[in-house]
Amino acid sequence: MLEVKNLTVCYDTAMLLNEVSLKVNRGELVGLVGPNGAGKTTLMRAISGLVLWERQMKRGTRAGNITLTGEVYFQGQRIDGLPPHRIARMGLVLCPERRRPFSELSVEENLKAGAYRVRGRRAYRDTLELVYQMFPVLQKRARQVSATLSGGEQQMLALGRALMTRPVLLCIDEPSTGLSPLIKGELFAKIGEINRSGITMLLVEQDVRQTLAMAGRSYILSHSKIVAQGKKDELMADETIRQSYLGL
Amino acid sequence: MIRVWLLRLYRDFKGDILALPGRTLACLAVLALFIAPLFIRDTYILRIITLTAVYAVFAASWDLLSGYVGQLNLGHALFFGVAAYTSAMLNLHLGLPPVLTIPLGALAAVMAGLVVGIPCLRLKGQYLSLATLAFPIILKGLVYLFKEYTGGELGISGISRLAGSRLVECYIALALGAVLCFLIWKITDSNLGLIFHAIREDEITARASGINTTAYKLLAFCLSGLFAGIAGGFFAHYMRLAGPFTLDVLLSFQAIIWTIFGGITTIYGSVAGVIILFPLMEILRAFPEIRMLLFAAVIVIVLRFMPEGVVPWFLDRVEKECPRCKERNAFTRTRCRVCRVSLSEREVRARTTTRA
Amino acid sequence: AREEAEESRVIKIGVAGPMQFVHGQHHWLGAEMAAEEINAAGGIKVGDEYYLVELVKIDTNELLSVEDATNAVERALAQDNIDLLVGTIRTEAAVAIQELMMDNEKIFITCGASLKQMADKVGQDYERYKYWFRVTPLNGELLARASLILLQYVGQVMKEDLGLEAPKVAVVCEEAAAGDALAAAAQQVIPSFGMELVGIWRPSPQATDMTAELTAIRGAGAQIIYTYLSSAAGVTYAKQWGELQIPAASVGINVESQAMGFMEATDNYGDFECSLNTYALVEITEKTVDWYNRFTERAGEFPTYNAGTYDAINIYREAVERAGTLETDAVIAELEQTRHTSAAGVQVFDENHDVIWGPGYATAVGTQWQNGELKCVWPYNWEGITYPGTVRYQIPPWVAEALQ
Amino acid sequence: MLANILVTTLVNGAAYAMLAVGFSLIFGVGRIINLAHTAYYMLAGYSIFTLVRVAGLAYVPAMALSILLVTVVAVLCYKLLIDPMREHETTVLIITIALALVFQELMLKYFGGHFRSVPGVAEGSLSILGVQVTRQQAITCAVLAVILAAVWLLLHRTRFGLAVRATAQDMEAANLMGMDVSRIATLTAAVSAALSAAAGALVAPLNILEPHMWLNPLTIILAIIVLGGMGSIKGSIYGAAIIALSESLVIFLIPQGSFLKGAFSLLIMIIVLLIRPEGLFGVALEGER
Amino acid sequence: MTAPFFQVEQLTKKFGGLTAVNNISFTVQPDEMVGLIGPNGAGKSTLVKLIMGILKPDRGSIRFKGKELRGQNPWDIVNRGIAGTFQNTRPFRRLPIIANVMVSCLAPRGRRRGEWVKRIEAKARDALEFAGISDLALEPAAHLSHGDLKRLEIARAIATDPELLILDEPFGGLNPVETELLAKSIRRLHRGGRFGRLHSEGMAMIIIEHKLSELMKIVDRVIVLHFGEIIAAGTPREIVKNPAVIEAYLGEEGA
Ligand SMILES: Nc1ncnc2c1ncn2[C@@H]1O[C@H](COP(=O)(O)OP(=O)(O)OP(=O)(O)O)[C@@H](O)[C@H]1O
Ligand SMILES: Nc1ncnc2c1ncn2[C@@H]1O[C@H](COP(=O)(O)OP(=O)(O)OP(=O)(O)O)[C@@H](O)[C@H]1O
Ligand SMILES: [Mg+2]
Ligand SMILES: [Mg+2]
Repeated sequence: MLEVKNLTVCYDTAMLLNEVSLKVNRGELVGLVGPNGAGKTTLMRAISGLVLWERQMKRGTRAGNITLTGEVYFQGQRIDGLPPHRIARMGLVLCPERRRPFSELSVEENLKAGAYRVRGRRAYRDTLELVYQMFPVLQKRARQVSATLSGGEQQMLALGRALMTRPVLLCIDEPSTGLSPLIKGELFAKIGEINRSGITMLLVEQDVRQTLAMAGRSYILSHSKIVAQGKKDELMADETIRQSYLGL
Repeated sequence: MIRVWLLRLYRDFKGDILALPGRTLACLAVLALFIAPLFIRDTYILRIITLTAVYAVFAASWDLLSGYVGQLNLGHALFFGVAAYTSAMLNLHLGLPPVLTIPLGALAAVMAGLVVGIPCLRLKGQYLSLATLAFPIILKGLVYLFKEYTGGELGISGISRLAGSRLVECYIALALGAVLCFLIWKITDSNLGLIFHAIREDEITARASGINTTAYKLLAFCLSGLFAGIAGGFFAHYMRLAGPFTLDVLLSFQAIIWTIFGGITTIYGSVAGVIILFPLMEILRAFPEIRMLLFAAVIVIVLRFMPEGVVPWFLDRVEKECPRCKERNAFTRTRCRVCRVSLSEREVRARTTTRA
Repeated sequence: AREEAEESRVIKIGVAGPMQFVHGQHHWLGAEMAAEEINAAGGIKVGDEYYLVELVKIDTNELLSVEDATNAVERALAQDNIDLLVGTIRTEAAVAIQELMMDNEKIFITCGASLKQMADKVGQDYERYKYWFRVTPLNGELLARASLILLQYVGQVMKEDLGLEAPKVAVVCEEAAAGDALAAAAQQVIPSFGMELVGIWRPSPQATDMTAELTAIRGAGAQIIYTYLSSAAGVTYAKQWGELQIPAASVGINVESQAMGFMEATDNYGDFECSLNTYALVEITEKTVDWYNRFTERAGEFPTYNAGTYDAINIYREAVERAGTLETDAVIAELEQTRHTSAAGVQVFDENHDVIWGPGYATAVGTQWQNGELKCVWPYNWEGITYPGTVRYQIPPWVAEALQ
Repeated sequence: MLANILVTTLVNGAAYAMLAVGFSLIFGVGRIINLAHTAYYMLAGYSIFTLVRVAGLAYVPAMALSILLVTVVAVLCYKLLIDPMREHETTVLIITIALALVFQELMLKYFGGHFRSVPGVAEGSLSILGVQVTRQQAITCAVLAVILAAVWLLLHRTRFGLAVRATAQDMEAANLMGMDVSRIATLTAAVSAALSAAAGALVAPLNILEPHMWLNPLTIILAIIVLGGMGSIKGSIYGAAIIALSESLVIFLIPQGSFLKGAFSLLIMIIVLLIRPEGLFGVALEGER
Repeated sequence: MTAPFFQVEQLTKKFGGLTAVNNISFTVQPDEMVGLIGPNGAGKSTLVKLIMGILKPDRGSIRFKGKELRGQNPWDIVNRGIAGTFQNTRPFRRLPIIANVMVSCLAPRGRRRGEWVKRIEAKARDALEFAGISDLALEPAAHLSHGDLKRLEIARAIATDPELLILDEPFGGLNPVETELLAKSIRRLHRGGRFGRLHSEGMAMIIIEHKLSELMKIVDRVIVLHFGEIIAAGTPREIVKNPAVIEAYLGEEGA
């Protein structure tokens, strides 16, 4: 469903991704783990078109000196070079790092904004119901301005908003940060559920143990490169990987 | 002793100035500005040079407040005007000489900085900008209201001249301009400048870092007022007139145009902006009908392609930043002059896990 | 060498004004007419040599920037070597330019700015300011006097025609230096005219809307509005005055109403606006009608006081010819002796180098738009003067109707 | 007197609000201080003038055509000059000033520094509460009400409006939701310019046409926007009312100081801001971390 | 009896109808390391903001070394000796990391020990080293990844040389390896192990964290917040067994 071939991203003099290749098949839940600053977020942004969009926004300055080479295919169609909103409309949706709510809009409006592309009131209602069911707190806070939510609540909102778009492939960047253990447990259960309901997922997570357990396959990104990939057992089998990257 | 000192100076000069094309050019430009008047007897050109120097200080002071501290001031002419009026009144009514009236005028501008700064402390971002826009207009209203003292629309004329000849005035302006701009630049380069940067970037974080943002913002208003005030006082004595036009919205806009054209948050950018744009406006007198049109068009077109201003754009062409130590190097170099790292290679940024 | 001789026999006259605007265009046209006439006649005769006049157009942009104006003049002084400067309109700029010209010890004949203090300076510091003269318009104080007499006359007509006892007067006086003199004078004099003052409004010259003022004036029950408006506000005022049918005759000074485009600018609502003026199509002097027509034809505009550059240059020519030299002090001495018959009257300078007003001198005229035509309505039996061609003031019909 | 003050406030406030609402849209929602906003207003005025007085069109088609024309010009300017600079807030500021100057000079060049008047929809005056107002003013009030309602509905009741507000908060996140941020921004700019042009059609006939006519209303609408709170349509109305009221008060109560009306209304603005730094209806996120 | 080192008394903060912090009282001793936990939206971050002076409490008092902090400006509080990190990182985006930290060193408290301006950079570097991002010192903060931003936040806080350090989710965005390392450093900091030239004494700490396994290892005492109220307090061992806490916060598997 998603195929990344030799993706290289450079910001001015810094190389953030170095010949990264990765594949996500339909219905899979793929994990992506790695240390801080490895380039996980950058990879997600590149796939969803934000890197190129950033280049366009910052053109004419040094910060806009961004190069992106390599190919990205989504459902057989080449998407590197497409603007992010087109990619999002194709069903590849990113739930961004640091949550990024529309801060002055209320929770409900945020969710409505998520459903921007969804046609029909029925579909909207159903998804909204689903999200509220998943995160009851959001319903309680529906009228609150989203910037004033607590960290965890914002995280839930970000996830809910991403789900509102009815994605085909959902990329989630660090969904569990800031969630209490209770909610976090539930969240992972839900993610698994969502995945089983037919939404393919690419999951970036810091909780390596959980991720590896849930994901069919996982990639390890370090130093801007994919250093290893495989099923949990395969990765765990390699002693160096286990110690230096997974800490298990 | 002296030789060692001179040698040191030479080494610094070579290392810090000649090594970078931007700095070399700036030095040459300043040198040229200082030498040129000696050969020019044309009072008109002397006048342009003088006013350029005055406006350079004015623009730089705007940059200090707006570019560094982020208090985007749309009414900067207030400081200019307050100082111009104060200097003029002191000179005319009390007969004080310009050496006294200009500093006193600047002091008045500092007060104006406080008067504007205190109410503006609570305001943020665009609210602040638009509020500052109001102050010169309000003051202009007061100028008309108390015309016995301010001369109303006519302003205060007939104040004394700075010096006997245009040439001397020109040199005073140049010296003052060079010293003040350098001073402003030094301020922004110091710890104080760092705090200013911090306040601009994020006031709340600055507070959480233990910075008394209130005091520093006020300080910035006062400092900016001080420098703009010196420019204003000088201007009044040079024109021998302080009128409501020193409070014009368009004068405030000028400072902004100059600075942003040259490059905001750089000080040298604002100075360069004045040095380019002010004489340009005079050169365009050759086309009186479309002068303003050309001027505006130049700004639009230039900024369209150099959104950060002319100077940063230029520096980006002639200088490269070392990816590792962030020192700047002339574009001709292949290795960094400080850390010797290759300038053409891309650095892989990410690091391994084991840290802390 | 011959060429050099030719070249040296040129007098350069700077014409300063905001050339993009009507004011500056009149400055320029007036000067151009004068220069063409002089050159056609062979030039200015200095001693026994003839000097051609060369005009230097100085676009001062003064309505927008005073500093820019001084730069432009300095440029003309330093690079074009002008011998004489005529023009300027905005008071602030005129003052700055006056200082600059005095620094450079060059003759400066103001045509446009009416500030009295400019002349006072000549009295205070003759040595410094002797290079300064004014041809048009009258200074602010005289304008006030003349326009108040115009007001008195209109009041008289109102009393006669409508049987009013003591007409109520509202004063609308722009917040400008010249306006101060008028406001002060109006306050003192209006009661002595047998009229009643109901209020003074001082809008800003930049005002873009006057409905509030006009509504207030209507509320105050005014029957005459005495105006001093020298800026664009005058157009707004007149338009809204007509459109709102304010039941009060409007008289005084409204500079914009002197322009030919006034009717169009006010969408014809400015009809019956009456203002003091410098020129009118009546026989002020024997020169007036001819010159007025020529100017109108050329400019497609009625001459305003800014066109006084024509007179200024001619006055200068006469002075130079009488002096027989271009030496400044001698020329100034002759200028002081000027007695020049111009389209505006007989121009004589007082001891402050300001133009003298009064019967037999430049009197100024009152003009009124009457059904879309600009007519001269004053002097009408004032001090025995009625210029041939003058008509009686007409009360605006809606005012007459409302006050009957 | 009271009736006079109230009616004057109403009609002038309507004219101001008319100018302010479009500005508020692009300022509050697009985060662009578009100082060329009133220049569009001027352009519309000149365009109507040309179409009616020179080309001989009737008023209403001229008005429609002008709004269209100005919108096209504004969108072009936005696309070519402002959009590429959006990251550089201050540069946008200057570009818009320069744009306004360009328009000013172009008008000066083609129409000269003459004063002209724009024909209005209706001529003459009528009486409200015993206060005479021009028909044009009355019409402006009515149209303003319609426009305000329309803009409010657009922003708060349509998908487009939601997208506009979301884009204003976080462009990147908006992108991820499938919103075409650049198209949305362009449309916002277009609507804003159209509103400005509509103001040109309605308000310009009240005043006169000249190439510098953009500068004065600019400071007034800036004051209105700040008073009302960024991006709040309701705020623009209240802001306009407060400014118009303070001006009327000056004129009616201290006629000698009429020239102070601008300074006084700005003073009011500053006082309000001191009490409510985020404007009357702005959102304050105190202590947001 | 001497006044407690740090004391919060009956602190209350309401947002409209919602009471985010409800009548909370607790104390912290100078040698203590306190964990603050609670479900999402319990009011933990609000409490931090109240202490740091960013929000104004409706009621109650906050005392530090006997002095009332309520009503003080945020910078005064920092200069008294309390530093905090916040859940949402907000760095000075365009400034280099080192400059971000130097700003803290420039605060009156940072300079307290008569250090010169010249040493400020060295001090800032020490703080960066502690947080583990000294190799990025010259990068602008806008370029940092999420995890590194959290580290920067910590560096910024400790550079003010506090006596009480409040960390709001310091481990958020770090992976297990990194969490463990950072936890160790924090522990060392608390014990007064010298980090660089900055500290000789340890500091008291309040840590808010959802990663319990790490938190419980390092803290002495845990306070549990729920709906703005303290529902339990005690040693980590007690807390994980507390049924109320399990129900509200830990869930079955978390326990
Ligand atoms: N604009 C930029 N210019 C230069 N370097 C950058 C830029 N943005 C990010 N980086 C660097 O690229 C690296 C990768 O960042 P990225 O955000 O992708 O990491 P990450 O794997 O998501 O880390 P984390 O787990 O902390 O979120 C980081 O080291 C960061 O410093
Ligand atoms: N300005 C505000 N207006 C209204 N409600 C607010 C405001 N700020 C916070 N809240 C609410 O107060 C509650 C407490 O928020 P707080 O940020 O303190 O939670 P927290 O304990 O830090 O949660 P988390 O673990 O998710 O970060 C939340 O429910 C939040 O929605
Ligand atoms: Mg990341
Ligand atoms: Mg929190």
